[in-house]
Formats: sequence, structure tokens, C-alpha cells
Amino acid sequence: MDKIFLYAGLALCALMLASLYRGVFGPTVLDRLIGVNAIGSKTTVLLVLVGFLFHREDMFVDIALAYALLNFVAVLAASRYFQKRGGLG
Amino acid sequence: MPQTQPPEDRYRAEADLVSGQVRPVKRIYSFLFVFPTMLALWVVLSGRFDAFHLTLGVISCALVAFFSGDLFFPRPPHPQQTFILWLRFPIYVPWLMYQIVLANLHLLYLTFHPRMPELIDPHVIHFRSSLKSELALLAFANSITLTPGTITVRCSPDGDFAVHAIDRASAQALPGEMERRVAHTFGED
Amino acid sequence: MDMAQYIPVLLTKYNYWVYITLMMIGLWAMIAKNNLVKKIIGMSIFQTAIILFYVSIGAKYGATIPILRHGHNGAHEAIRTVDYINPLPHVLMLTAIVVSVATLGVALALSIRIHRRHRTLEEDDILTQLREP
Amino acid sequence: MDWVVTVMLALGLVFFTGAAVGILRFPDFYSRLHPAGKMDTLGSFLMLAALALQELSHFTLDNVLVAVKIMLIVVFYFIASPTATHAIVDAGLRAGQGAWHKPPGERP
Amino acid sequence: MKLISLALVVLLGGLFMAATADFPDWGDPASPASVHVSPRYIEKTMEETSVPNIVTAVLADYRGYDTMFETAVVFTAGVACFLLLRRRDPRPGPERIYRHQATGVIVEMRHKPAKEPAGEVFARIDDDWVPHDLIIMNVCRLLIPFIQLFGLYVIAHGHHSPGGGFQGGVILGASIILLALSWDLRTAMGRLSEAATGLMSAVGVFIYAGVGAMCLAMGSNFLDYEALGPLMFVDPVHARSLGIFFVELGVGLAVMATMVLIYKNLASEGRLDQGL
Amino acid sequence: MIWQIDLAVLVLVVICAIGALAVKDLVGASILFGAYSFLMCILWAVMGAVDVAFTEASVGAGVSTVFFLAAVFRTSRRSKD
Amino acid sequence: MSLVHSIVPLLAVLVSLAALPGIILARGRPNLRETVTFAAAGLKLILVASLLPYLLNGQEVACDLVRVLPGAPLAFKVDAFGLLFALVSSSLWIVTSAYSIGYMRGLDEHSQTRYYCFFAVALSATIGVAFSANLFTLYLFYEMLSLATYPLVTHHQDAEARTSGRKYLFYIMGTSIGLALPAMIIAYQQAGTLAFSPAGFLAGKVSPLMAGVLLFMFIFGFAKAGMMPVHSWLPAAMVAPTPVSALLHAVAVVKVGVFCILRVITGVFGVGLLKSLDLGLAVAWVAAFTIIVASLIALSQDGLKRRLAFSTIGQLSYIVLGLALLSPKGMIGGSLHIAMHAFGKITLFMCAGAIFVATGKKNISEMTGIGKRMPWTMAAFLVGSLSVIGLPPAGGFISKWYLVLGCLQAGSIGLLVVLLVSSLLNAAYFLPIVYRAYFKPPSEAAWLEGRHEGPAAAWVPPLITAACSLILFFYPQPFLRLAQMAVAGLGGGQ
Amino acid sequence: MTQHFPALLVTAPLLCALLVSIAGWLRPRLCLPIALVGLGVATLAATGMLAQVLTSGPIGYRLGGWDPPWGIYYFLDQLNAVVAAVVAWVALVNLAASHRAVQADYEDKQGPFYTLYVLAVTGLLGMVATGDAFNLYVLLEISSLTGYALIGLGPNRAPLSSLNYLFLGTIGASFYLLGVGYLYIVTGSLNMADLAELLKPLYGSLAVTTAFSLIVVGLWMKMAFFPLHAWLPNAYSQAPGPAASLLAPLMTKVMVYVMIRMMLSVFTVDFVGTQAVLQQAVGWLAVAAIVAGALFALAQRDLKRMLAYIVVGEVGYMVGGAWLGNRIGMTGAVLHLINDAVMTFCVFLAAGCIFQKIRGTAFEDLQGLFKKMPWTMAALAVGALAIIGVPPTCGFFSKWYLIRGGLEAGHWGFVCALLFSSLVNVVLFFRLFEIAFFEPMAEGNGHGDHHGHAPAVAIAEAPLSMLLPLMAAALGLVALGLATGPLVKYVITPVMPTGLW
Repeated sequence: MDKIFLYAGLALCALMLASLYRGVFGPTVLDRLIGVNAIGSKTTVLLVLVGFLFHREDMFVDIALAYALLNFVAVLAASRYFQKRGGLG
Repeated sequence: MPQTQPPEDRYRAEADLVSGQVRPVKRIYSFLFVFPTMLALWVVLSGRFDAFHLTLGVISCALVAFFSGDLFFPRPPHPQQTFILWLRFPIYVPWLMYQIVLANLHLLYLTFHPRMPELIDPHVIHFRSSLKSELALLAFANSITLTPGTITVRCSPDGDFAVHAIDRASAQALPGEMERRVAHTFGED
Repeated sequence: MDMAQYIPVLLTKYNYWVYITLMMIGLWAMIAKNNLVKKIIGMSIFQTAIILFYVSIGAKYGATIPILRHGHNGAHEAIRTVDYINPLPHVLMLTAIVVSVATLGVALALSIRIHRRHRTLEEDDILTQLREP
Repeated sequence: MDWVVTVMLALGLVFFTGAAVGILRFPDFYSRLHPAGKMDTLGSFLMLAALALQELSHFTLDNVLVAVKIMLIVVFYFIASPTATHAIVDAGLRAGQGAWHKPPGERP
Repeated sequence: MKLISLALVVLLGGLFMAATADFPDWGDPASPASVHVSPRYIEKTMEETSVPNIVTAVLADYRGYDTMFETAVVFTAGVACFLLLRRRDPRPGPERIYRHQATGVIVEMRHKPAKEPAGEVFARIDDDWVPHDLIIMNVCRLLIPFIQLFGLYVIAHGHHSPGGGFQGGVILGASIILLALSWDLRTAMGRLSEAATGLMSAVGVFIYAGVGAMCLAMGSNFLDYEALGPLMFVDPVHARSLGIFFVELGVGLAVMATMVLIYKNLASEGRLDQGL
Repeated sequence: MIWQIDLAVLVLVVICAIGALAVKDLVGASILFGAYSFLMCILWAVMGAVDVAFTEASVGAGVSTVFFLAAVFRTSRRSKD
Repeated sequence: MSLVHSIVPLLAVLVSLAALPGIILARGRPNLRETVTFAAAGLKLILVASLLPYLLNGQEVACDLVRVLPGAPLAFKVDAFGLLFALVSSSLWIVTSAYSIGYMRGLDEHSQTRYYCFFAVALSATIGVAFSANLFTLYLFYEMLSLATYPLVTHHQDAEARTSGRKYLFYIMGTSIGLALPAMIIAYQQAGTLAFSPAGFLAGKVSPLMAGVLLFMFIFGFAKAGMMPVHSWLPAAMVAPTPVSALLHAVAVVKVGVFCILRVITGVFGVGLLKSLDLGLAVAWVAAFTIIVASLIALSQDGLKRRLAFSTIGQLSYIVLGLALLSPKGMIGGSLHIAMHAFGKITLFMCAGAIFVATGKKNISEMTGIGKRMPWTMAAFLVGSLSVIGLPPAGGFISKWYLVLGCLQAGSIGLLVVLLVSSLLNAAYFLPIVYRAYFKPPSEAAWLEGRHEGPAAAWVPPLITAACSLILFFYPQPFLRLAQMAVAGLGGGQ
Repeated sequence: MTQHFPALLVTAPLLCALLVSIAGWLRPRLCLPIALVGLGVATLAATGMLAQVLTSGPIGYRLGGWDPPWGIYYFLDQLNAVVAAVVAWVALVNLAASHRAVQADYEDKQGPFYTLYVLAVTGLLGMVATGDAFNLYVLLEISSLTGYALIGLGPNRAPLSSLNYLFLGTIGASFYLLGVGYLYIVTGSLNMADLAELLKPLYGSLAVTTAFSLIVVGLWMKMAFFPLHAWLPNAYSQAPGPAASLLAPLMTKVMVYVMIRMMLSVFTVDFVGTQAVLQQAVGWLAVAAIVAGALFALAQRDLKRMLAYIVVGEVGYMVGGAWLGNRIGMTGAVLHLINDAVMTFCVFLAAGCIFQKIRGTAFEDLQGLFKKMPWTMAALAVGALAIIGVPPTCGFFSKWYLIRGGLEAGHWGFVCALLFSSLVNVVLFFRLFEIAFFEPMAEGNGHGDHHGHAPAVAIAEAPLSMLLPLMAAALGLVALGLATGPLVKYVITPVMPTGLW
């Protein structure tokens, strides 16, 4: 089972790379935001997966939970920026 | 300078919460409603049932309920509606899940379709929902976002919706069945 | 991790190499970038690189996280050092993260203060402004 | 049980892949939000649910609570993700982000 | 300049790379770092402090002194941001802007009104106001209590699971920041005023240092929680555990308040009227 | 610790760091910096530093990105490099 | 020679410093202020003089203060050389103070309180130098003197004062930090101590080359001695008010420089060491060169004070020359010349000042016939000139006599010739002034009206010092006695 | 209570800083008194500890009651104790003088200002007292952060200078942290004494050399050693008066102390002795620092900037002295550390007084200052003399030891640089004094001849609350100078390791 988790985790990393492409190469800031948001959701899962790999999922769940709650704050802050300032660079 | 106000952002006169300065609900009510919710959450989170942690839990929940209870319940909840909500929400969720899966399969199809740009036709549609309470609007709006090819762009308190749809087919489904089910869930039908 | 034995010897230190890479990226940004916020980002990367270094020190093959396994009845098996990752670097790095956040806050506050006065965050523009009063 | 978990994980990964490919392939930022907002949600739901199931394979109170916590993540995610998506799209509109439109000739 | 610094940096990196040759392998359980000081923490923590999370035990007890200053660093940052940014001169432009809720007419007032218009009819808004978003506002108001409870949970369970005062404090702070983001800064200020944040950050660190000083007053060394056992009617090992807990509370309080303080000052440029 | 994931994430981290510094728009840079700290968080979780990962998760996601955005909001988002 | 511990040397040093608060507090009331100055000066003279009996009994007075550096504490030790110098300076302080009052009030100078303060500090430092038991203490007071005299030199606070002050500091501080300080540290590094000893603390501790380098670092490092080429601060410092010039040139500054060289030769290197390395002769020739050149320059100066300044440079080198001869008679002559030249030169300067106060004239060419107007002043001037030239019946003759004897004793005919030639030159640049003053018709009509000397406080002091110069010819004790004792105490010199 | 002095030394100011902060919100008038009490207790503890150390040898303190390699341990020998005492005294005296300046410029921010002030001192004292390499980093960051904030508070370009300082300071602190990490990776310990033992068999290792270089370079950045000094002049010249006179004397000195501590107690002279190339290089860098500091100072037209460059030069003195590799040089470095703290304090405080009165420190502002502020200028003059190195002020004695050390090591460049810098200092200060002494005469007509009186400049001294501390500092310079003998004998000599000849 660990192997499966591991491969799942690696697959997630590969997918993050794809999302990161959007993050790094834009073209607009909002595209970056989407990319980063996508990385965030994968991160949450990856954290729990890592917990399973360590066989200590009870410890990692808290982190993932915190992550799920707070990732939202960053995205919200970014979108608030555009709502208030407008314009895209 | 104040931005000119877009026409779809009309507020109801009683939307007192917007100013954030009025607390229409007495603390004690919200406290009484929020505290149990919080305590339940605490038990799930904590998973420890010794006196020390339970005491801490009670204190924490009390603190949260006291300081942020009015956020959770800004006005006294309608007992009947709340009851209906609790009853019907579990029915709504599986349906929503089903819709979500459908939506995702649709999107998956679009994504991997080699001629994807020909299939999609992004556009924004406007419609007016008959839902009243903010929570219902919220649930509806988020459900729209989660389900087939649509994302809520704007949602005003009096039910004006702007929705971004990925293709024509997705757009046609709105407001449709989902609104009915949301209304049913929130006892507004 | 049975795969560990397949790692070529040379690869045993890639973590350290990456930390150096990151640190140099951060350092370069701090030296060469013109925009103050960019510099601050570089500074944060620089600090994280060091955290990475420390955390790498603590890592241990075949060990679990430094929280003791224990049942609710208080019974727990004998504790062996090799089973748990070295906690000390983690402790140190908690402090370092906090310090980096604090530094970040102060740095941003300073940059806002600079912007308040000079209406720009480009260092060369500011210096030009300062040179011609 | 393991098989169920594996299949759910795989399905979750499929949706994640869809999300990743989607945000790479779709032509404009609004349409990219669709895969990003939705498929990510379902992907994480599937994967986390799989993990919760895995957790339940040793059925103790502690494990159940952990499984519940994992599902709690899902719940929060289901609340937060559409909101975030909405926030982004709203930001895009207010920021005056231009949308990609299908060339008129191609419209059926 | 850029090229020179790049060359310099590459050179420096090369030097560092060279120095890694003398390092023990990554993840080697027999590396000096793993066999010298840390084994004692791993092996003795449970019996000495009765805290399963070794990191927490080391953080708040063995090296509790570091952590006290870590908290002080956060506090310092908060005070520094306040000192650097806070200013009381009004923003240029109209003093206050209100929006008539029914019609959407916007009223600008040049001077502070003697009497605040009633919130039912008029809502005070920022000059770079955007309409409040029903979805975001409502989701956030629903989420915030949960986030706060989660923060408190993290503080309370630092002994048994990852987390502790700092993480919990940040989460709590983030919940207030979320409120300020989704509603507006004034709302957040209404719940946690400037003076409250300022006082709380100081009080939080004070709790930490005060626990230490209490140990001193009990005739033991600074931060030697064992001395607190008689005060709390527990044995020394549990006294350590409890001591750690109190200290974490202080950390949480300080960190929460400070994060909010810093955010407020950054987001409003020190005027605390309107933010991001 | 899980070296495979570690290695994969390390690559991402480096890319992300370079990206955050290369982007000309400061909001974009701040957002990418947020992603950078997500990745760091995974990295530390992978190396077994749960507490550090937790801290990074809460700080990186909840606070430092917001600080950056707030500062950029109050200053200017344009950057020449 | 037995040692007596006493705090009298310390008191003697501190008494003028202790007067500072009094002077500052009394700044509103000039009479009281000057009374304080006088009291301090008198007390100082009494304290210094009270040490005389010990010395005459063959004892030395020591006073250790703080062990600041190992082997170099802050300490005083009064030996014959020191007392000789201290006596000269403390007795002249009284005279100068009196003269200052006349001069400063006569010209209605500004910032008089500051003037008196720094005057007191300068005197303190001078006595400190005189009583220093080691090179460190000496250096300390040397620097203190440099700094205290700066505000005196630049008293006028105008552009000229500024330039001169800059030059003054540049030479004095530059040499002391750049040369004397490292020399001192190297010496300490070699010997482990800085305490003066009759045989020289460096004796046997340094290589010949090092000794030579160190010696010249010291000699040029103590630039107050005015050895060429580090002399040019002295003429520049002439912008100072005349009492300051008098003090600088006759008592405190230059004599401190020379005294430092004296200490270097006798206490640091020791006569034996210098003799064995033939370094004395080298120094002597530098001095001889300075004497001749300075005298020649003096001849061409029209400004009275400038002429006196170059004269001083020459005269200082007499002292150095006498010391560098390393023969007992020469050294007696040298140290005696400190006193003799002091009395002579101070007279000359005071006269110059008195002329300035009374007539506002600075240049010799304008003083034709001034003897008519200021006979007493010019009489004093004559006596001073005689003393400086070294003609009887003035004190200068005695020291010159000893110098000549010293040259003979050292067997250095060349230097003897230098001495004689330079004396002729001295006469050549002084006597024409006197001649011009008395025997030429006055250049200004007003001077014909008769005697008009200006304020008494300006012309009485030079008369006193001139009288002293005369007295010293007939009764050169106790200076001669002290000088003899001092040289006898050097042991190695015999 | 006396055995808890080490804890009190640091925690009393910390607690009081928090109280000050609280008072800042509730009763701003109480801020200064509380801060004074806090620093007063710290000063008392520091002084008591110095006495204790001098009478009964080094003392240790186990924080949290844990034994050294595991818990954090304070170890105070003569060196720490005296540096702590100096830091505490200077900080206290400066705080006493700060009242007017803070009142004038930051009246509504008294609370935060004093909080940061006291926290900065806390950090400095902690750094001096601690025996744990990582604890030092945390304390370093506290004092640095407070420093950034206090400096950034100043006018004009202060925020930019402060931000630059922050960048360089962060790099420096991070390098230090990295160096500690390198030490940790090869030894597994963080306690200084423990490290010293564990490092002995590892001296040949490249990692240890790198660690040493990193730590030292990091500290150099924080102390503004020559090529890394760029942040200092702007930062210290732009900072608000009380902050400048706190940080300029203490921050660099404490960093020098840390460097010396690292060289003596962690890496030991045996190791440093093997780094011959480094030693040579540092020697010449110090020469460059001294010369450059002097020359840059010469180019300035502002008192504070000039002083800041002098600080750069002074750092060169200390680093150079410490790296000469002999006992005398090290003694000189330590002595100069102590002396320089007081003399820099004196001159910066004087500059603060001047700024307080005439709102500027550019040279052209200083005209006629001797008339206007005689006492301040007198104190400045004493400070100047100390910096020049004129006995009996303390600067002379440390220079004495440094030059002797240079001679002993045969490092003529260093000796010449020291002398050169002294000479330049003479020029620097007397150029300044000339302006303050002569200028009003140059202005206006009728004053050119020496019959004229100085124009009537009314005496407008700095307030007594600033003047008294300034006088105390000036007197302290002389007292410290005269106390050199005992200082070297009882304080510095005992800590000199046997490895130094």
C-alpha cells in the first residue's frame, strides 16, 4: 500500500509541476493565482498522503486541515487586491 | 474615489450587516447556538476525552462562541427553517455530489478532447433567483460553482446572479432544478 | 525505505545542494534586484534555504516524526533514538521561521514607509531622488 | 478494501490530472477556472475519501476520528474552493480581465 | 552589476558545495547531530515532561528560553510595525464616506460628523470601496468560528500533535485577517481594537516571561517549571507539562495579536481606517 | 522521510523560487512566493518535521502572503525587474 | 638617592586645575577671577618651592597615582631637572598672570575667562611634564599641554588664528601621535617599562639601529622643542596674544618640548647608551644646524614677535645642543639655559606685548625711537636681549658659558664655533632693535611728547623678569645648584 | 537572589519592556520610569555579577534547570561580565538622556519607542551573557529587529537606510545561523563549551572551516567590518538621536564581543591559529577598514555621518586587534571594545544634544557652538580626544595595546594604519572644532580684526536631562582610562587563553 501512496504522491508532484507552469508563466496574474490555488489543493492531499507514508496520519491531518483553511486566506487576499485596485500587469 | 456602483450590486435596505457596526443579535442567543456546534467540532478534532482536554474544549468553545458567535448566527435563527435545513441538507448533498461528478466528467471530457476550443464557448449569463435568505443564496451560488461548467460571478442579496458558463449546454441548465432543490432544502419553496 | 540503498553515493547530499542553490538564488536577488519587495522576497527565500538546511540535518532514514507514539492508556513501547527524527533542528527552525516572519513584517513596514516618502519602490529611482533634492 | 482505496486514489489522480491539463490547455483565464475550481475539488475529495477509507481499515475510535477529520478537510474544501473560485473570477471581472470568446464563425 | 553579483553568488555557491563533502550523508542515523544531544530529548522527554511531542517539549521546556525570545521577536515585530507605520493624520480626501443602503447614493463628508449616521440606513464605506460580496462574506463568517476553534485546538493540543502556541496563534490571527479581508478592516477593528491587539501581544509575552519569573520567585531557576508543581498541586513532571501549556497559551495570544497588528498597519498604511 | 517526494518537491521549489523572482508584477511575485511556501511546507512534512511544516503552512498560507499583498496594495505593484 | 613619597607633586600639578571652577564661577567678576588665578599661581610656586629642600638634601620626591599600564603607571617623581623646570615655570606663571591682566584688559580682549582657564590648564600640564616619573606620564601631560594651548593660540578666532592654529596642531599633534607615540610604544615593547632611570631604561635593551631610529623619532616627535624641520609651528603661533606667546616661548610649550628631549636623552636612553653609540653628536649637529639657520632667518624678520620666535627656535637648540653634548658641563649648561632663556625670552616677549598695547606697533621698522616713549620697557628689552645673546651681566651668560665649557669638555671644536658664530648672530638681530629704539629719531611725532608706557601691568612684569635675569647672573642659585645635582645624578655622564 | 543575576540581567528588561508596552497603551507617562527601572535592575544585576565574577570566578546559570548540552546555559566569565556591565550602563545612561528627544519627536509613540529600546538592550545583554550558540542568534535578531525599527523611524532617507541595514543584517544573521548549523551538523551540539570540546578532533575538516568563515563573515556584516560596512553610515547617521546613541556604541561592540567569544571559546585559538591565510587576510582587511573609515570620515560634511564612519574605522581596530593572534592584540581588542562603547556613546550623545538644540548636525550648522553649548562641546571634545587616543582618556590605552599587539605580531601595516587613523581623527575633530570655534567670527563685518568681540551668542545648552548623562559619559572616559590597569589585570588577562602567547 505504501508504494501506491508513494506513487500517488509522486504523481501529485508531477501535477504540481504542471500547475506551476501556469503559476510561473502566467500570462496574467490571475492565471498565476489559479495555478497557485491548484498547487494548494494538491498540497493538502499530499500532506495527508505523506502522513500515511509515515504511518502517522493522525499527526498530518491537522496540518492539512490548517492548510485547507488558510490557503483560502491567501487566495482571497489576492483577489481582494484585484477587486480594489483592478488592472492587470 | 468611490467606485461607481455596478447595477447588479443592489443591497436590501436591511442589509445592516454590511456596515459591520450593528449587532442585531443578543450575544447570548448566538452563544447558545454556536457553543454546541463548536463543542461537537472540538470533540472530533481533539479525540481526547480526559478531563483536562475536555475542560480546555469547553473553555475554547465558549471563547469562540462568545467572541465570534454573532458571526456564525448574525440574527436569531428561525427554528423551523433550521430544523428543515438539518433534515434536508443530507438529502441535498448526495444529489450535489452526483452533479459534481457529472460536471467533472464533462470537464474531463472537454479537457482531454483534442479539439477542445471548438467545443467550449465561454460566456456570462444573468438570471434572477427567487431564493431569499442569504444562506440559501450562498448554497446555491456555491453549488453552481461546483457543478456543470458554471461559475458564479456575482450574486447579489436580492438574487441577481451572473454566471460564467463554459459552454452553452451548461448554461441552459440554470437556474433550473438546482434552485428548486436549494429552495427545498432551505424550506423556501 | 528499502530504496535507499539504490541511491548512488553522490546523491546522498542533493538536499544540501538544493539548499545552497536556493540560498544563492535568494542572495542574488538581494544583491542584484532593484525593487525592494523583490529584495524582500529574495530575503525570505534566503532564510527558507537555511531552514531547509537545518531540517535536512535532522532527517533520518527509517525514522518517524518526532512525536512519540503513545496510547491513551499511557502504555508505549520502548523509545529508541533511531526511530525518531532528530527534533532539535525542528525546534531551532520553528524559531527561525518566526524570526523570518517578524523580519518580513518589519521589512514590509519599512518599504511602505519608503514608498510613502518616495512614491516608488525602485532602489535606483529612490537614489536618484535622494541625489537631486 | 485496498483495491477500493487504490481505485479511488487513481480516480482522484485522474481528476487532478484533468485539472492540471485543463489549466494548461484552456484558452483564457475564465475557462481555466473551471477545471481548476471543480476538478481539483473532486480530485481532492476522491483522494481524501480514499485515505479516510484506508484509515478506517483499522477500526478504532482514534482512527475513526482521524477519518472524520480527513472528511472535515473535504467539507472545508467544498466550502472554501467554490468561494475561492468565485473570488478569483470576480476579481478578474473587476480588474477588467478580457475574456476569450469563441470566434463568431465557429458558433453552432 | 547583475552579472558581477551573479558570478559572485555562483562562486560562493561553489564554495558551499565543496564544503558539503565533509557532511555526513543526508538522513544518516549515525550522524553526529543524531547521536550527540538529541537522543536525550527523544528518550527522556516522556519521563521528564510527560509530553509526547518532543518538539513541543524541547521548544517550550529544554530550550524554552529561546522560545521566550522567539515570542519576543514576534512582539518586537508588531511594535516595530506600529512604530514605523502608525500615523494619525487623516487620509487626504473626504473624511468619511457613507452609502445610502436603499438607493446606493454615496455621501462624502468633509469633516467627521458629530453624530454617526445610523447603520441601518447608511453604511460607512472606504474610498476605494468595492461592494461587499455576499458569497465571500457569508462563507467567511461561517468559516471564521471554525478557524478560531481550530486555532484554539492547535494551541491546546500542542503536547500530543504537531502545533502549539505559535501555529495556533497564527491561525487565530489569520481568522481575524480573514474577517478584515472578507468584510472590511473596520469590522475587524470593531472586534479586536488596536489597543486590544497591542495589549494582548504584550500580555502574551508577559505570560511567558511571567511563568519564568514565577519559577524564579519560587526559588528555582528561570523557566524551571518544576518549581510550579506546589502551586498547582501536581508532581514535577506534570508541572513541566502544565508549564509548557501555559507558556504556549502566552505564545498563542502574543502571536495572534501581533499578526493582526502587523496586518492592520500594513494594509492600511498605518491609518487603520481601511485595508486590503 | 521520503526521498522520492523530497527530490521531486525540491525541483519544484527551485523553479518556484526562480519564478517568484523573475515575475515582474509584484502581486504575481507575492502569489508565487505563497506557492513557494506551500512547497516548503510539503518538503518539511516529507522530512518529518511536522511542527515546522505546520508553522510554515500557517505562516506561509495565512500570514506572509497576505503581508506581502497588503504591502504591495499600499505601495505599487510594478517592478522593473 | 633616597626617595620620599609625598603628594605634594600631585598637588602642585592639580592646584591650577583646581582653580578652574573658581575661575569659571567668577567669570562675571574679573577682579575676583584674577585673584583666583593669582592665588593658584602663588600656591603653586609655594608648593613647588617646598620641594626644594628635599632635593637639596639629596632626596627625590615620588608620587604614584594609578597603575594604568604595567611598568608605566601614572606617577610623579621630582628630581633636580624636573624641579628646575617646575620652578622656572611656576614662578613665571605669576609674572605672566600679572602681565596678562595688563595686556588683556589693556586691549579689552574677549573671552578672558576662557583664556585664564586654559592658561591654568597649560600650567598644570607643564608642571606635570616636569614631574613625570615615566615617559607615559610625560606624554600624557605633553598632549594635555598641546590641547590646552590650542585655544590660547587661536584666541582671536579670526582667519589668521585659524590658519596658525591648524598649523600648530598639525605639527604638534601630528608629530606626537605619528612619531613620539609609536616610539614610546616600541620602547615599551623593548624594555617593558617606561620609568625614567638615570642610566636610561632602554640601556642594553635595544639594537644600535633601533636606538638611532627611536632617538630621532623622539626628538622630532616632541616637536615643541622646535628642532628643524618641525619648527614652523612656532612662528605661526605668533598670532596668539602676547602673554600666550610669552608663555609658549619662554615657559611652557617650547620648554616642555626641550624638557621632553632632556628626559629622552637622560632618562630613556641614558648618557651611557648614547655615548656608546655616538648618537649624541648626531643630535648635537641637528641642533647646531637649527641654531644657525634659525638665527639667519631671524635676522631677516621685521615682525618683532616673529624675530623673537626664530630666536627662540635657535635658543631651544642651544639647550638641545648642550644636552646632546653628553658632557657634564654641557648638560649643566643646557639645563641651566632652560631657566636663563626663559627669563630672558619672557622679558622680550612681554616688552613686545607692552609696545603693542601702548602703540599698536608690531614691526621693528615702525619702532624707531620708541625708547623715548617707553624707556623702561626698552630697558627691559635690552636686558632680555643681553641674556639671550649671552652677554654679561645677564643670566644667559652663565648658561652659555657652561655650554662653551661643555663643548670643550666634549672636545668638539666644530660645535664651539657654531656657538660662537650663533652668538654673534644673536647679537646681530637683537642689538639693532635697541639701537634703533634709543638712538634714532622717533618715527611718530606723538612719541616725542615723552614717556608714556601704557598700563603698569604691561610694563612692570618685564622689568621684573629683566631684573631676575640680572639677578641670575650674580646669583644663579638655586638653578645652577639643581642643574649640577641633576647632572651629577646621571652617574653615567661622569 | 544573587545567584539569579544572570537571569535577571536579561529577563528584567524583557519584562519591563512588556510593561512599558502595556503602559504605552494605558498610561504613556509611566513608560520612561518603567523602562528606567528595567534597565536599572539589569544594570544592577550586571554590576553585581561583575563583582561576583571578579571575586569568585566565572558563574553559570542553567535556564529552565537543564544541564548544559541539553538546556540553554549562561556562562559568565570576566569578559562577558564586563561587557554586560558596560552595555547595561551605557544603555541606562542613554535612556536617562533620551527623555527630551523622544518627547520632542515621538510624543504619541513613547510606548513603542521605549519598548523597542528596552528590548534592544535585552537582546544585547542576552547576547553577551549566553553560552548557547543558537540562543545567541535569537537574541541577535531581537536586537537587530529593534534596531531596524528604531533606525527606520528617523527622517528622510532613514527608512531606506534601515531597509538596507535589514537586508545586510539578515544576511549576516543568516550566515551566523548557517555557521552554527554547520557546527551542529558535524558535532550535534549547540552549547559553546560543548562545541569547543567536540570540535577539537575536527579542526582539519572543511566543514568546520566553512562554519568558522560563515560565522565570522556573518558577524562582520552585523558589525560593519570594512567591505561589508555599507549599511552603517547611513543607518546610524539617520537614526533618531536616542536610537543612534544606543545602537552605534553598543551594537557593533557586542558583535565584536561575539566574534571574540567565538574565536576564543568555541573555535579556540588552536583552530584560529591554523587559519594562517585567513589571519593574514583579516589583518589587511582591518588595515583597509581603518584607513577607509578614516578617509571616508574625512569626506563627510555632517557630524553624525562623520562619526558613523569613525565607527567603521573603530571596528577595524577591534577586528584587527583580535586577529593579530597574540595576547596583547587580543587584550587591546577587548579593551577597545569596552572603551569604544563608552567613547562612541559620548560622541553620539553629544551629537544628539546638538541635534536636539539646533536641529541639524551638518558642519555649517555648528558655527559658534562653543559659545552656545560650551558643556556639550566640552564633552564632545573629551570624546574626540578619546577617539584620537589622547591620554588619560581611555582611547589611548586600548590603542596602546593594539599598537603593541601589532608590533608584537610584526604587523607594521596595522600599526601604521592605527597611527594614520589617529592622525586623521585629529584632523576630523579639529576641523569640526574650528568651525564651531571660529565661524561666527568669519561672518559679519568688523569682527575680522582681533579687537572685535565674538558676536553675542546666547548660551543655549541642551537640557540638563541630556547634559548630565553626557557629562557622566565624558567623565567615564577618563575614569575608564585610569582604570585600565585593573581592567587588564583582573578582567582581561584571566580570559586570555593559554594558546595565545
